[in-house]
Amino acid sequence: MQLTVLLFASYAEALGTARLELTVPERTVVGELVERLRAVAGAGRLPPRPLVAVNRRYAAYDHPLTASDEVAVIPPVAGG
Amino acid sequence: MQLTVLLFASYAEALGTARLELTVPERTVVGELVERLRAVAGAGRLPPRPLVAVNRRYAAYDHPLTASDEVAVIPPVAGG
Amino acid sequence: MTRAAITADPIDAAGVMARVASDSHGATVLFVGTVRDHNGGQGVSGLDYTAYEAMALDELDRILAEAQDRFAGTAVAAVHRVGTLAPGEISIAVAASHAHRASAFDAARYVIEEVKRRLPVWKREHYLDGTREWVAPGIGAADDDLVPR
Amino acid sequence: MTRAAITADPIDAAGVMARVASDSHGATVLFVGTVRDHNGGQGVSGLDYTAYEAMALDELDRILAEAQDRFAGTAVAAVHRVGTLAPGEISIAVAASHAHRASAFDAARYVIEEVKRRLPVWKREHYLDGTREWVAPGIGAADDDLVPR
Repeated sequence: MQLTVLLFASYAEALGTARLELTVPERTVVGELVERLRAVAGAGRLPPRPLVAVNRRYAAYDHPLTASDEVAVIPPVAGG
Repeated sequence: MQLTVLLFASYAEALGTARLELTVPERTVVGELVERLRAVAGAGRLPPRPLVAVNRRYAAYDHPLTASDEVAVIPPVAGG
Repeated sequence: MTRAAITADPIDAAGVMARVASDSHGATVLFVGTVRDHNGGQGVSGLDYTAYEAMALDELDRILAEAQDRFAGTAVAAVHRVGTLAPGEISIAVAASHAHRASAFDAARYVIEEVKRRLPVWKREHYLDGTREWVAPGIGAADDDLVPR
Repeated sequence: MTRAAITADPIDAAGVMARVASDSHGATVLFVGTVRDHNGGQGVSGLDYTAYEAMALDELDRILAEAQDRFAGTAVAAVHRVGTLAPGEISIAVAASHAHRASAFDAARYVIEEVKRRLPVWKREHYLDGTREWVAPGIGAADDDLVPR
């Protein structure tokens, strides 16, 4: 399936884009998507276990994904 | 010596005045002034140990008084 | 710049905050006390605040100095209203700022707690049934904690 | 009445406070975060806040709902700014009101602590020497505490 992954701030800079389209197997979980991301140029600057949000909520690494999900990799936050 | 004693709120109402002039012996301490106050009409409504301020600071009952002191009996406070 | 005030005029909370503003302070906490329309199950139509004004001003200034001592680097300001107030009107505004938020919160909290405990201010509530009563949540009896050492 | 907002416009702190005003609430606490002119010994001339706006709005709303759950009877509101800010400008305003002050303080504090921990917002500081850097005081690695149960 095709997944859209949103990137922000330092991660968007590292990977050179705010939006990646990735092809992954059906029933991929968040942790597998993160491993798949590592093949992308610039992904070497991601930490070992980056935060991921699915449909605008933080998600666990065993959370299963579907093609309609809004997936985002979240850099260390600095709001307030 | 002559002492001026300021009264406020419920205490001023109880004693019917915001200001009393009392004659007390030299070197009277705060606790003795409070006992002297009990002879004044309406003073029966004072609690056993009312708060007293001398020169705009809370004072202990053994604090000695002089004629130039500004003495006040302070009802339970309710600011804020 | 007066950091403590007792006033018969309506309190401008933004103005109290402005007194502690600084480009080196990233966190500001404002506490605003307003007249409630009820107390202990009774409807309140308004209240009178009366103060031993000269001492209240001194005591408020001492409380602010203590807050600045305890929470180093904090700027604090506070204004207490006197007179007759309607529900919703501001009775007190306390502002505290610091480079970081923990001290700003702690300093503002310290000031309002000490005000409630020590400030020589009294209030008489006006109830919907037309009666009025002095309200006294604070310390009534002589308390050695209140005497400066 | 929107109680959570992410905005590119300057924040009106008094307006955020007004959202939690009630005649039955005697205590209101406002927290205001402003851009500091320094950080870690470096002079800061300004900063850019960027957000995952759709999620930030949802997450801020969830934080406010949690605060109202934890501190029953509290009204809360919060607005976070995005865009380029100069020192002294407001980056966030949080307001909490309650009949009594303890819950108003606790709710405001809860909201700002959770915002710092969880809100998907990032900032890039501009230093006086012309350099810029992403600043990341928050949690970087996947953290099971952030995952809703």
